[in-house]
Amino acid sequence: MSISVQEADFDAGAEIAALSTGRDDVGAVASFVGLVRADKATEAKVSAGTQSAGAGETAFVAAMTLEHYPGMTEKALEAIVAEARGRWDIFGVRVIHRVGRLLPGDRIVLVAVASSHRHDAFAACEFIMDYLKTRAPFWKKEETPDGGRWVDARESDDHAAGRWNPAE
Amino acid sequence: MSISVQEADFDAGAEIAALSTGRDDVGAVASFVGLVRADKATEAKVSAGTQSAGAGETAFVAAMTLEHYPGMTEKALEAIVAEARGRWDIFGVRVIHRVGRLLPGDRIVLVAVASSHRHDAFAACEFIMDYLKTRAPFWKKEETPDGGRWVDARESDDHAAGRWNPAE
Amino acid sequence: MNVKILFFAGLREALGRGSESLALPDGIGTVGALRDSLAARGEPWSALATTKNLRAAVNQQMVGLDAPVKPGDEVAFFPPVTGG
Amino acid sequence: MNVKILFFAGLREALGRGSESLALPDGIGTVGALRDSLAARGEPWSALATTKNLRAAVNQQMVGLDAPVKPGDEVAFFPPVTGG
Repeated sequence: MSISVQEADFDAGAEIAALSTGRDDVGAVASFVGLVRADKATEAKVSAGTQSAGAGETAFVAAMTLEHYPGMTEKALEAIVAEARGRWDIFGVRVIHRVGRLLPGDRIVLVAVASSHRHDAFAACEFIMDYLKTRAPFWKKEETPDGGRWVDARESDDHAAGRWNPAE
Repeated sequence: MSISVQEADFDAGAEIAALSTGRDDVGAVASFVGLVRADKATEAKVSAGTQSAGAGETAFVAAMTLEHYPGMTEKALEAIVAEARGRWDIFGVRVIHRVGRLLPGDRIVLVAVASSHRHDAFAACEFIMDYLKTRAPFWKKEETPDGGRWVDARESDDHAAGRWNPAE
Repeated sequence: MNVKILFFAGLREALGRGSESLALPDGIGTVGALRDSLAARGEPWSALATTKNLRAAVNQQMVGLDAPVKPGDEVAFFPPVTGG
Repeated sequence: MNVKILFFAGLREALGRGSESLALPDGIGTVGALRDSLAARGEPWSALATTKNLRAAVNQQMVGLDAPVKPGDEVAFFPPVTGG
């Protein structure tokens, strides 16, 4: 099974190893692990020059809950992987996305791609992440000392996904 | 220790996990594992349209020996990692490159990069691999049914490294 | 056949419900028209009109607001996605 | 002080040795000139002239053939690298 949406944590090393086990044509496995950051809610302030610090800073992320659209999520991820397979010469692909409540430092997502060559593996892995960020129905709600807060989609993610289709 | 040149195998999952353990500011870990392919020696023929097959095909890679330049290898890898740190906003970096005799399916190299954001992690990881391929003193010798054969450097690797310096 | 409508994330919370089932009103043939007819119910349904960059899916495929809707479809409304 | 010269990979095999130590000959001040003086010894040393895209390092830094060499340096000659 190449796609999983689950509450449980995953073992990135075992998943990466599984993509080349028993075959001798895999020369490259590129992978990505996304994790919960404690400082995400402070991002806007930090980038505006106000470093998070001190007792007055309340934008600390204590936890995060991931909601998804059961049924559509899997279909969307499958479509993204199929699109990657059409664009690059890749073998196995593994996508795991966790849902439910996660704490800072917890793993959220794994994308791992095996290929003969590193360029295809890297490109497909980054493509899948960019598309997942903009096309797979997951939503993050952060718990901060100020209360719950749905994460806003970032324009930079739209740009990241858009660069794979320069003609669009 | 961020750089290792060693005969022993490595545990990619443990290395990836170590880059975010005990901290809550790592949002992204991009990584790459390179492996020994059995079909490498056939590449030129395959790309010329002659698929490897049958009893007459002798370009099968039975094993590979990796030679390096002790002392310089570590310095070269450290310089590459330092260059990546100057270009992207990254935290931990882990590079492991194996030397000695390896068999098809064996892991050769691991590059893993932690960052707040996935773009920096992906870019730095791919940059380090591209530079490692052209600037770190390792040499591969393949064992094939025809005898030993030093692997030729590929022009595509020079191009891959060159794209990080469009002005050059 | 009714249309099944799903809401997610902040929109689900604003509406106080995750789903709704209704007979497709006469003259409503697109996702956008369905959205407008729901939003016209007043509070809290106006969140369907005010959610920034509202996204929609029909039968679990992301679509634009001009996509057709017919009886029996599963229609979903949600904010831009933020996984990964 | 001698210059220590190292050879790697196919070049090491062609020369039948991994290293050489010699007093820097008079008038030899660059990596390229050192390479030429060694290659001029005849077989098997001409491999230093025939190795395609020969690379060099001085004191474990990759350099061009015009780089200076002085007594006490560690000079290495090798084919283009193929790790990773």
